[in-house]
Amino acid sequence: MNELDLYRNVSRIRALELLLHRYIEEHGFGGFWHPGLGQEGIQAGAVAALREDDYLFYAHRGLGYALAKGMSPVTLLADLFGRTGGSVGGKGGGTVHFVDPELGVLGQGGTVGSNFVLGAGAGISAQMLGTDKVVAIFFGDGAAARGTFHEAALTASVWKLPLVWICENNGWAISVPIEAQSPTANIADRAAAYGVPGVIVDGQDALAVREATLEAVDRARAGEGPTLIEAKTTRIRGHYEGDKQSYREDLGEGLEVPRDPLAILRERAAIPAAEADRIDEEARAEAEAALAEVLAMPEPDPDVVTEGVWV
Amino acid sequence: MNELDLYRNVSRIRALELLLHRYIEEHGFGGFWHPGLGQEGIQAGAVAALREDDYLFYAHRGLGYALAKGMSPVTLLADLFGRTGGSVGGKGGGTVHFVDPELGVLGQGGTVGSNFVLGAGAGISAQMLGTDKVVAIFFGDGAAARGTFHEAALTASVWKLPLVWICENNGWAISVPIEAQSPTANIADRAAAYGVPGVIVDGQDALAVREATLEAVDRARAGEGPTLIEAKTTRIRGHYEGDKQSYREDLGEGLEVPRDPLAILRERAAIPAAEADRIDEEARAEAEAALAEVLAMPEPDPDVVTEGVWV
Amino acid sequence: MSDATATEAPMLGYARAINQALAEEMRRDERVWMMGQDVGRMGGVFGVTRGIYEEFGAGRVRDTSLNETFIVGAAVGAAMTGTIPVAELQFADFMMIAGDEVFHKMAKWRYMHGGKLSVPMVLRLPTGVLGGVGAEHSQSLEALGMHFPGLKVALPATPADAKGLLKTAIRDPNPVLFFEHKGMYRVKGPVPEDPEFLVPFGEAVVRRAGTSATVVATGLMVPRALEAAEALGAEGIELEVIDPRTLVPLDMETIVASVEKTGRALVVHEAVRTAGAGAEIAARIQEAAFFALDAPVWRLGALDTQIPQSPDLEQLVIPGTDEIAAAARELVAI
Amino acid sequence: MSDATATEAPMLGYARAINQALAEEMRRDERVWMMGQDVGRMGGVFGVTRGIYEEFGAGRVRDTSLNETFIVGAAVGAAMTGTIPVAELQFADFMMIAGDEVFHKMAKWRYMHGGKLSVPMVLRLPTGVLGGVGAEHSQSLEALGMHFPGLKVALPATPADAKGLLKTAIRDPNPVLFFEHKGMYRVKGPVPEDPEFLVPFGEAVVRRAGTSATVVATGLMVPRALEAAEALGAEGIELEVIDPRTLVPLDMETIVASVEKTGRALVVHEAVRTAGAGAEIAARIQEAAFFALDAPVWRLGALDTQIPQSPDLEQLVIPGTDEIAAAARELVAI
Ligand SMILES: Cc1ncc(C[n+]2csc(CCOP(=O)(O)OP(=O)(O)O)c2C)c(N)n1
Ligand SMILES: Cc1ncc(C[n+]2csc(CCOP(=O)(O)OP(=O)(O)O)c2C)c(N)n1
Ligand SMILES: [Mg+2]
Ligand SMILES: [Mg+2]
Repeated sequence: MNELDLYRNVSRIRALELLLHRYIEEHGFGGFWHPGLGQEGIQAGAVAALREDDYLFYAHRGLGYALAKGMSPVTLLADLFGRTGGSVGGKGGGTVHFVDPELGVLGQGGTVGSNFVLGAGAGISAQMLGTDKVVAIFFGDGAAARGTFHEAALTASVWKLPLVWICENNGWAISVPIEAQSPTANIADRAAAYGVPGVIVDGQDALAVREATLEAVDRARAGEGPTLIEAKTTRIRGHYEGDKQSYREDLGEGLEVPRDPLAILRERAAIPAAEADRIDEEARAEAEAALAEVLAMPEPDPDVVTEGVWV
Repeated sequence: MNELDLYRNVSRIRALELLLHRYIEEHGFGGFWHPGLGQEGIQAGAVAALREDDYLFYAHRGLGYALAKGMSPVTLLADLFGRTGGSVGGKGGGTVHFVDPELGVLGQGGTVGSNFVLGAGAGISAQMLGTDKVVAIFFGDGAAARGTFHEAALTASVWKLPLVWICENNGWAISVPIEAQSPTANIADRAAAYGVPGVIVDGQDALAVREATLEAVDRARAGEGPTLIEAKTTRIRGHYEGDKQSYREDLGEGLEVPRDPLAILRERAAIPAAEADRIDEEARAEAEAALAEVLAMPEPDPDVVTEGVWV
Repeated sequence: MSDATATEAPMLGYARAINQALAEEMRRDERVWMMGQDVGRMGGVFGVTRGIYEEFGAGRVRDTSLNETFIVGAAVGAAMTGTIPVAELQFADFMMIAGDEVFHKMAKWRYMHGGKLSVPMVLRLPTGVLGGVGAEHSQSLEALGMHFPGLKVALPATPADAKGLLKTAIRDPNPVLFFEHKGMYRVKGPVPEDPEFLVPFGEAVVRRAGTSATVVATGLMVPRALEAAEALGAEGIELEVIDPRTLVPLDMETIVASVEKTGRALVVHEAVRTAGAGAEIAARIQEAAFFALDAPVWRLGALDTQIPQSPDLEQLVIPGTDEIAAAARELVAI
Repeated sequence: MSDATATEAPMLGYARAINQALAEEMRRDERVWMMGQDVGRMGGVFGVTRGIYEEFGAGRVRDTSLNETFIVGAAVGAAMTGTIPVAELQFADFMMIAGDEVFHKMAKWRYMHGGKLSVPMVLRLPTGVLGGVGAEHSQSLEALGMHFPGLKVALPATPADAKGLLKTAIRDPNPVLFFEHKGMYRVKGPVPEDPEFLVPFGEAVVRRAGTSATVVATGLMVPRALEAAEALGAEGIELEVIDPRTLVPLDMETIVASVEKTGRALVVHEAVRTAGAGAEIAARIQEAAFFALDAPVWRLGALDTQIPQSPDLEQLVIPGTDEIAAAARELVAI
């Protein structure tokens, strides 16, 4: 994926973030929306390093992961608003579940950190079936505390499973700051315990994230096992839209993104301002059109509640 | 505890090991007995560094931990054989549960590795009540793979809980060798991920184990947090008495203990052979007398099965 | 009895009532402390523990990370060594993440160790549907607490019971699973201020007297059953609505006495109907009152499906007022 | 039907029958693979998987460490990506260690993701009392599988069913909890060699015909109920003994038809009686056959206590043949 397309994805994610913020402020929202404002560079940058058929287990911080993997904003918003056009058939709501087997988007568990063991399993099947697919597993600094990480990481390393762990370290697990959760300065400092490389990148720099992820993906595909990537970033908004963040002094209620990944990418990729502005404009238009389309979609048929429990 | 008493404890544990081996070979055994033959130096050495009121969460590899903490062999064997004289009132059987609140012996979970989180909790209460008690948590190389270790270690380190983790690395988790379980050469290599000291000691050298543990205990009591000690040893017998070890090439069926902790201690502590022999003799006598006493004890009253479920 | 007392008491929300119980018990006994995700500085994701951290400080109100096995397991270890932890799992569903700690260590440690140790702790479990939190954050899992001996199980359906049962739970020497309904946190009701106000375990309360049929309901189903009963009252059907309040211990005497009077019983809960607490209660009713029954004991519960993430759809999965009324009407007609 | 076929078949142990099913299905479909503690080189701590590693190699027979969340969770991930894992937890109790993986991920992933993915896997669960393995290695937890929709639940009581149900489980596109009784591993019985021998899910089998009362028994309680029935036969009491074989799906038709004939029902399982599968079965029997019942539906199960570590004491906790006979005798006398 070239720089321009990468910029476009960062911009498309940003447009959805801002649009949803505005919409929810005005109309409220049924489920929970976990804004990823400011983390778009990690999501777009890391996914840019994946092959179309590689597997993705995303986190709950927005829609960027799946959008970058190729899912349409219409589908994703439909899942967010629990409409029929969504990938989970209207059962969705909030930032939890969307899926696209063709694109390798395998979903997420509502219990944060459950992706570690499931993702390892996808790696086992890739290894057994010889598909040379790689599994990208996104998670937050808080999720890294789960025992599932430890259990998956030890065996994934010994079995050389084709995994890439991408930690979006935004400094917070809801109200608990990273210092209260991690005895070490970096999540990547834990990599050595698992005999895997630990890489720290600037999460605001989508190109740096893509580079780091490409290296990890190559390593995984070559059968050399997992890599732990820690992308440093900041949670700009509350844990969920509506969170007052009373526990927090470091940031206000604003929407400004310090070290904005868009600005950094414009500069590092030397994208002409006019062109970048045009891309941003297209992204806003895409997002607005998608939302309008979704809000016009019918509510799901009540029968769906009992469908899909068993095959 | 002086060298002679340490030798005595190693010898007392060894005597129980050999006696139980002989007894079970002749008469069989109802529950499961997990022999600790060859690991006596770790159990006696580490516990020798504890204060009488320090807490102990032991592992399933024999009776040595609790014997060294001060419980009587009669009580322990009674628990092993499920007799009334045992500390769990005849509900016991096999190497799982014995308890002595006065001596800080707080028990063990049957699910290996559950001690990590419970032990951390004992550390929290010691911290809250200001008792300056330390918690010793024994576990094996296999148990170290449990997610409970990760979850407990991260928070115990941040909260500076007074814990000492003592890993008896005997190279096996039932039939699975350490290389198939650990991506790193040593379990202690994981300490850095938790921001705690990782110490490797020769598990056959009871004095070295005691030294390492003393340092860790002082550190914990001083409020400086946990230490991870890895004591290298070898599992001489099968996982449980009766395990044929078909999966194993490195060792035979014998009872010889390479690098015997007794021999090493005799030499390092310069204990006159005559005196050491006398101690061994007393230890054998103690073990035999204890077993005889226990086998004469009545079976528990059937009513005990429903006692103690609720307070 | 809570209800008598309750009627003259000031109105308070269910969440505030829990908050009061926590603060009062922490003042009364300094061995009582709290641990959980965001329970401290933030005052809990549902605001239930607001102000507790400010009053009691970081030593007794501990924010943890995403480590459910630690939250429960460490509470067990701290409980057996002289303190009284009140641990919170952010969602009751997370019991399954710490299943070994909840159903083995909490429930069995005392027994396995010959009764020499006890585990005086409370595990607070925000339960039930909230609106859009989905299949892994909306479940009602109280039945599991009945199937693993060693635990006690409370599920308050009113603010007064939320306060009184939690205070009793904290003073109980046994481990208690405390299911607080997160969909009821804002419900208001009279809550006694007396710091010695306790609601005993194992005492069901008759929420409404009636003669046509007995409805045994728990949690969110209590207000729904009462609404249904009011509706049927107009039709001359008088439902007796009983809220057990604790499932372990379970007050079968009150339930059986009612069924012997009415001859009909309907058990209603939000949990999945299949193998839920209602199955045990229904089985025991017919064991104890078979010859007094004029009709089979019926049960209503969640369908054999997951709770959909959609806030609109989730209500279709659990029993509603109309469904309860319809079932009761049909049962009475048998 | 298994039993018909079974009678002309060679005698085989329950553990060997499971071993045969595993080997046959792994030969039939190379997507089938195994994972668990000591299932490979050692052939399992109970010897159930002996020879599988030698035949299929380290790629398809994977020894894991002490990582139950990995064993189950990785199986779920591998199942949704084109393979068919047969994972083993060394003891059924360990489901609680991997509770989130078993009851949330295995059971709900398909539904939560709109039915776009499926989770074709089997979780093998050595269950029940063995003799001296204690409170955390002896439990019967099959009822949990009924309370979490999305799972199927099998509990074979004979070698033939052990083989036939496991083969069906492996071919089922849904996640299956397979409870194999570790106390029955050495029990011998006729086991068909036909590699297409399958025992269908949801078909109960009448193990013994009778007219006096219906006994619904599972797992180890099936042979005990049959023994009790033989004993009572001498007294002119003819028990009809039904083994559901799978709890999800559950064949209530066969059970209800029998109860409508006998008018009396006793449900027996090794699991804790309170909130066990028997509660659901009893509740459903009286819902479906209330007016055919001459007496309440009774249940026998483990006492409200833990399984003591002592091999001598553990039998006092679960139903024995004499207890079953006594209960049936009393029930018939009502
Ligand atoms: C196992 C589990 N514990 C707790 C929660 C509640 N919860 C949801 S998100 C979250 C914080 C996660 O923090 P982090 O992993 O850093 O991701 P972030 O929200 O910062 O993107 C918590 C505690 C959950 N969903 N699952
Ligand atoms: C959680 C859990 N998983 C598996 C088991 C079965 N098991 C008992 S001991 C053991 C091996 C433990 O190995 P290690 O920790 O190295 O201790 P060792 O037996 O070598 O002393 C296993 C797998 C168990 N009891 N608990
Ligand atoms: Mg975070
Ligand atoms: Mg070992």
